[in-house]
Amino acid sequence: MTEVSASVVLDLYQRMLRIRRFEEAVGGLFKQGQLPGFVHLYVGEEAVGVGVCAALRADDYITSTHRGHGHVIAKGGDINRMMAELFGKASGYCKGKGGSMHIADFSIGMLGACGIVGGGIPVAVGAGLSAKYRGTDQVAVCFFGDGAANEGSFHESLNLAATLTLPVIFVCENNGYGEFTPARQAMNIENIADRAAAYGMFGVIVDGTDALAVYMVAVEAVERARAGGGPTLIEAKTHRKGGHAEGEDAFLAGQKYRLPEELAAMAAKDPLEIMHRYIVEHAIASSGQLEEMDNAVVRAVNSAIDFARNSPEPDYASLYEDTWV
Amino acid sequence: MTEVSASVVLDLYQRMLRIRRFEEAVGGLFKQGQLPGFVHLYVGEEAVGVGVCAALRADDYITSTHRGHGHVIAKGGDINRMMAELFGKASGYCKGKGGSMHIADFSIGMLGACGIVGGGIPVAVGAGLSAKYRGTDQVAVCFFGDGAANEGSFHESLNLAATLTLPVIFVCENNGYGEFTPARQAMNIENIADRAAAYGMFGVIVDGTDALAVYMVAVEAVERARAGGGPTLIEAKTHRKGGHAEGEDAFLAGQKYRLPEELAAMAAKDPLEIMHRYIVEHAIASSGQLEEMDNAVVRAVNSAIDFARNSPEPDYASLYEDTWV
Amino acid sequence: MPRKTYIQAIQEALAEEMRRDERVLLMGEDVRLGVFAGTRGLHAEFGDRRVIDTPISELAVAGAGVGAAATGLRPVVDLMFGTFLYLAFDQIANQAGAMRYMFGGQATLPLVYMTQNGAGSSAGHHHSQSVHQFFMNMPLIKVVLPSTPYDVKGLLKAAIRDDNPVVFLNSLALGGKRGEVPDEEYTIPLGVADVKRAGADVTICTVGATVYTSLAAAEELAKEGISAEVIDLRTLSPWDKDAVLASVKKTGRFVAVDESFPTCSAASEWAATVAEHAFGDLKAAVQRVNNEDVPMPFSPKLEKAVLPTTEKIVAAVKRTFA
Amino acid sequence: MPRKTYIQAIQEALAEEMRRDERVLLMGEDVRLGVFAGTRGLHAEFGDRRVIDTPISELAVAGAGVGAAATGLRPVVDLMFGTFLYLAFDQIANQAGAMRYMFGGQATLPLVYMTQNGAGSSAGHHHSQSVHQFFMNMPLIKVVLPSTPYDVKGLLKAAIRDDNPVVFLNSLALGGKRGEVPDEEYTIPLGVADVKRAGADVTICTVGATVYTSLAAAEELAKEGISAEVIDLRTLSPWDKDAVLASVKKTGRFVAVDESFPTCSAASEWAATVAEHAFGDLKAAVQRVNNEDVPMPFSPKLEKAVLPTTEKIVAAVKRTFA
Ligand SMILES: Cc1ncc(C[n+]2csc(CCOP(=O)(O)OP(=O)(O)O)c2C)c(N)n1
Ligand SMILES: Cc1ncc(C[n+]2csc(CCOP(=O)(O)OP(=O)(O)O)c2C)c(N)n1
Ligand SMILES: [Mg+2]
Ligand SMILES: [Mg+2]
Repeated sequence: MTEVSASVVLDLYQRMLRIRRFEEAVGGLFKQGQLPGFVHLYVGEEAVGVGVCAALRADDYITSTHRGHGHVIAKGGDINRMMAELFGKASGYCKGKGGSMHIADFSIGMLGACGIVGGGIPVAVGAGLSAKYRGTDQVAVCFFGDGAANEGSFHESLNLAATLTLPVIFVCENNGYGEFTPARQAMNIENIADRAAAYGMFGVIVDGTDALAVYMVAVEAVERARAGGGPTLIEAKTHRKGGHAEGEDAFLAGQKYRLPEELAAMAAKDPLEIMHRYIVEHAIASSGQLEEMDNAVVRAVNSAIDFARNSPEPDYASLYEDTWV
Repeated sequence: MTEVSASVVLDLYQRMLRIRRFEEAVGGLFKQGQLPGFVHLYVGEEAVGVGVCAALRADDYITSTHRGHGHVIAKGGDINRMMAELFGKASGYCKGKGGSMHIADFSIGMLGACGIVGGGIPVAVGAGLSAKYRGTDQVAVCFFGDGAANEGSFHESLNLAATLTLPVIFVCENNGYGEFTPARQAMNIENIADRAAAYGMFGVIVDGTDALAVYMVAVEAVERARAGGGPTLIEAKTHRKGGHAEGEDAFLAGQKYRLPEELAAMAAKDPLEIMHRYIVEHAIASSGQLEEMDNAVVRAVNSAIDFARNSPEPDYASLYEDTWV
Repeated sequence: MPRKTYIQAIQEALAEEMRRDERVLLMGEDVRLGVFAGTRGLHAEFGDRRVIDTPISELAVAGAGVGAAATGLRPVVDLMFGTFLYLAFDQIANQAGAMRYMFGGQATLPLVYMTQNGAGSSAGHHHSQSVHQFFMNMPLIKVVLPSTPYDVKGLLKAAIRDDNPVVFLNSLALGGKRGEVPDEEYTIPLGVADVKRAGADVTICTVGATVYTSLAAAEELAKEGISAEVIDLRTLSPWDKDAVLASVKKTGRFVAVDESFPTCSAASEWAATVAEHAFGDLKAAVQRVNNEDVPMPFSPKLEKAVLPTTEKIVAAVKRTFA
Repeated sequence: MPRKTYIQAIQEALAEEMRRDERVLLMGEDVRLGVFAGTRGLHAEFGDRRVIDTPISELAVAGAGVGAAATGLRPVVDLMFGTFLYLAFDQIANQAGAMRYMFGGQATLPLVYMTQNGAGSSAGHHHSQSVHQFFMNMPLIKVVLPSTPYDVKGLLKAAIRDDNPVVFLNSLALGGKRGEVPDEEYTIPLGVADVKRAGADVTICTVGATVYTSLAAAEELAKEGISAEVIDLRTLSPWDKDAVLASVKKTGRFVAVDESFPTCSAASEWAATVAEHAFGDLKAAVQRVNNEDVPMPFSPKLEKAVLPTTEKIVAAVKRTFA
C-alpha cells in the first residue's frame, strides 16, 4: 500500500465520489420520472472502475457494459455530456441517440457502453489487437459482469486475446448477481478468476471494494500488457448497493431475491467509506478536506443536471445524420 | 484393464473395424468422384467414439460433428442407410436431404451430425435436461473437436450443464487440429480437460487411441451422470490419419501444415493395431479370428455400397416433405 | 368478459398449458422472478423443475431447447428481448429451423422461443429492434406477433401445442394493454389473420403494436370519407395471404405497415405478394410504412419520429388515392 | 485483357489493398493456408502480423474486427461460409451496424466481413445458405455480392477503402469462374448496378450466381422473340433503385431472381420497390424467382431443384406476358 502516492489516493477517492454523487443524482432523477429508458447504477462498485482506470493512460481503451456511467467517469469523462445523454439531449455524448446503455467517448478511449451483455468484450480484444498491430504500447480494458462471464463472447474473447498475446485486461465486476440470478446459481465455481487458467492467462482476484487494491492489481496487469506479456483476467469481488435497474422494487412487486445477511455484509463494505477511512488514518487529508471535495463534486453534478436540463432536444434533422460516412 | 470382459473387448474391436473399413471405402469413393459434398473421415479416431458409445445404452443420446460417420457406427447405426445418405439417395438416413454432415438416427438416440462447429453441443445439453426432467436415467454425450472447444457454444453449454447438474458427457476429440490450424496455436493451454475446472465439472484426459482406456473413463462418467452426479468433460487425445477433409491435398496445392515427426508418431499409434495387439496378447481371440471378423466387416461395407448404389435418387415430390408437421 | 392485460394473458396461457401438459417447461434468464413479467408467478406454482432459471447464455439455452424438444419435451424458451436472439441465431436457424428437414423428418420440434419485439421502452438501439423479418425468412419456423390480450393468449396456447418451432414475439409496447379475455379455455389457430376493422376503400395490413396506429389512422381517414380495412396478420409465418388478397380484391388499394427496418422487411414481403398476386385488382401503387431506416435512437422524441405514426399511415393511404 | 478466376481476382484485390494501405489486415480461420482460397498466398507476402489465423470463434473475431476498425485499422475479417455469420450476428448487427449511429457519429468503422454466399458445393444445409437478406435489413451495413472476376476485384477494393462496415459476399458457386481482369488498378463504386445484357421487353433484376442463370434465360427468351434486360445489382445495400426503375420504365415488366429463401428476401424488396415506385410503368404483375421454400437438401438432384433455374426464370418472364 505504501507504494501508492498521496495524490493517487486522493485522485482515486475523488473519482469515486464523482461516480457516487452522479449516480445518486441519476437515481433521484429517475424516480422523479425525468429520465427515459433503463438506468443501471454503479453505486457500490466505484472502486473497480476507478482502481482500474487510474492505472490507465488517456490513450488506453476501455469498453463497458449496460452499467457504464462509472466507467466513463473513471476514465475521465465529462459528466455534463453524460448527464445530457441520459436526458436524451442534443448536447449529450451521443447527441441523444445512445442513452444510458450506449454512452461512448472516443476522445478518451472509451469505446462504448453496451446494452448486450458481453457485447463489449470482443470489441476490447480488437482494440488490443489494434494497439499491438500499430506498435503502440496502449492497452485495452473491458469491464463486464459475473453474468457476462457465462456468455460465449467471454470465452471466445479471452481465448483469442491469449492466443494472440494481446494487451487486453479483462475486468470482471463480480457483484454476485446477473439481474436477479445469483452468480452462485449461474455457475458452479466460486471464483471467476479461475477461468483464466482455461485460456493460459494470468488470473487474479481482488477485493473490489478496495480501490487501492484494485489499483495495484491493475497496475501490474497493465505493465505486463504493455510489455507484451499478454492479457490478464481480474476478478473484482464487489456488490451493487441498489437494484439491478432503477425502479426495480416497483417492478418486482414485492418479490425479493437478496438475503438480509448479504445486504448487511455489503453495507459494511462501502468503497467510499473504506477509502475515506484510509485517507484520514494515513493523514493524507482531513475529514474536512474530503467533505469540501465532496461538496465540490455535488456542485459539479448539480451543474451537470442544469446543463442537461437546459440543453435542447435533438432536432429531427439529426435523425438521418451519423449514418454512412 | 482386467475388469473389461472379453466380449466387450471384441465388441470394441469390431465397432472400430466397421468404422475403419467404412471410412476407407468412403475415402475411395470420394476419390473416384462418386460422392457429392464434403467428406470428413474418422480414421485414426475410432477408439474415441467406440470407447464412449460402448459405455452407453441404446436409449442414451449422442450428438455429433461434421466428422460424424464414426459416431453413428459406434452407436450401432446402420451402414447401409448411412452409405446411401452419403450418396444422396432416398434410402439414406435422411432421405438424401442430410448428407455426410447431417446424418441422424433418432431410433438409436443419435440426434445428428452437424455442419456447424460446436453446433451439437447445446443440443446434447437439452437432451440431458430432458432425460433428467423425465426422470429417466438416460445420459447424453456430445462429441466435438479441439477446435470446437474455442466456440462460445462450448463454454455456455458446459456451464449450463454444470449448473443444472445434467447427465451430459462432453467428449472432446482432440486430434490436434481445427482444419489446418494446430490446437496449440488456437489455444494457450496444453489440455482441454483443464477447462472443466472453469465450470466446476469433472475433467479427465485419456489416450484416445486406446479404446479400452476410453471405455473405462466413459463408464465412470456415465455412471456418475446416471447417478445424478452431473456432467464430465473427457478429453481424448487422438489424431486423424488423413486430411481435414477428403480431397485436401489437391485443394491445398502443395501447402503443408503437419510436421513429419507428428505423422510418424501417429502412425505408431493406430487404435486398431493397439487393440489388435491387446486381443492377441491376452488370447481373447486369434489373429485369424480377427481377420475373419475384418473380412466380414469388409463384406458388410461392400454390400452397403451396393445398397447405396442400387437405391433410387429421392424424387422431386420429397422436396416439400418433412417440412411442417 | 373480464378485462386483462396483455402480460396477464401471457401468464394465463403459460400456466394453463403447463397445467395441461406435463411436458411443457419454461427456461430462460430470470424466468422465476420474471424480468419479462409474462413468466411471473409460474415458479410459485410449478417449482424449480419446470421453471428453470439459466445463466446468461442465449446460444446454449436456445440449443438446449432444441435438444429437449427433440427428445420428448415441449420447452418454452424465454429470450427476453428480440435482439438477444442474435446470439442464438445459429441454433434457431441451423438447428431448430432445419433439423426436421435435414434429417428427413426424424425430428419433431415442439418448441417456442418467446421474446419481446420492437421498440417502446426508450432504451436505445439494443433493446428496441424488431426481429420478425429474420425468422419469417427461415422456411420451417413459425412466427407469431399478437396485438391484443385475447389474441396473445389464444395464440400462445396454440403455439405451445404446435409441433413445430415457433418464434413467439410479444410486442414490447403492448404489455400493459387491456382487453377482454374470457376465463374459458380457447386457442387461436396459427396462420389466420383477423380483420380488426372492416373497410371498403383500402387495405391496411399490419401486425403487433402498429395495429393500433393503423386503427387510429383508419379513424382519421373515416373522417375524410375513406373507409380503411385493417388486417392484423397475428401470425407472420405462415401468413394469411388469402385474407390479404381477398381484401385487396375488394378495396383495390394496399398499404403495409410494419414496425421494423424497411429493407427486406415483412412489409416488403406483403407488398411484393400483393403486387405479384393481386396486380389486376390494384387501383394504385402499393405503399409501405416502416421505421425510418436508421438504428433506434434513444431520445424519446427521435424514437417516436422513427416509428410508424398515424400521420405516416394516413399519408401512405392518401398516396393510393393520388 | 488477361483472364483470371473469381478467386484469383479476390486474391489480387486483397494483395493490392494490403500493399497500398498498411492499416489493412486480414483475420479469420485458416486464412494463411486459405480454406477459402481467396486468402491464399497472402501470408507468404505479408506474414503473421497482417494475416492472422484465429481460433474458431466467429463472435469474438467479428467483434475484434469492430474494435480494430474503431481504433484505426481497416480489418478484413474472413468468416468462410455465410451461415457462420449467424454465430457472429450480434457483433455484426448490434456493434458494427449500430455503433456509429448510436454513438452520435463518434465511431468510424472501415471493416469488411468477407464470406461465401449461397449453394454450390452440395454440402447440405449448413453450407448452402444465402445470407444477404439479413444484412440488407440492417441500416448501416453495406452488402456486396459480385458475379464476375472483374466485378469482385473492383468491388472488393472499393469495399476495403469504404469507411463503413461492409458484408462482402462471394458467390460460392462462382469461385472457378473465369473472366477478363485487367492488370491495371481499378475500383468499382459500391451501389452501382451493371446491365449485363440490355433488353427492351422485360427487366430481370438479380445478383450473384443467378446472373448467369438469368443470362441463360434471356438467351432462351431471345429465341422466342422476347428481349430481356438483365441487371446485376452487384451491391445489395445500398442498391441501385434508379437503375432498376429506369429499366422498368422502359420494359414495363419486372422479374426478381434471387438465390435465397423467398420470404422477406432481396427479391421481395426489389419487387415491392418496383410495385411501389414504378406501378404506372408496369404492364404486368411483378414476378419473383427464389429458392424453393425449404432448407437446402444435400442430394445434388434436389439441390438443383431447389435453386432458381433457367426454366423457372423463363416461366416467370412468360407470366408477365400472359
Ligand atoms: C445478451 C443479453 N442477454 C440478457 C440481457 C438482459 N440483461 C441485462 S443486464 C443483465 C445482467 C447482467 O449481469 P452481469 O453481467 O453480472 O452485470 P451486472 O448487471 O451485475 O453489472 C441481463 C441478463 C442483455 N442485456 N443482453
Ligand atoms: C461455426 C463454424 N465455423 C467454421 C467451420 C469450418 N470448419 C469445419 S470443420 C472445422 C474444424 C473443426 O475443428 P475441430 O473442432 O477440432 O474438429 P476436427 O475437424 O478436428 O474433427 C472448421 C473450422 C464450421 N463448419 N462451422
Ligand atoms: Mg453481476
Ligand atoms: Mg480437431
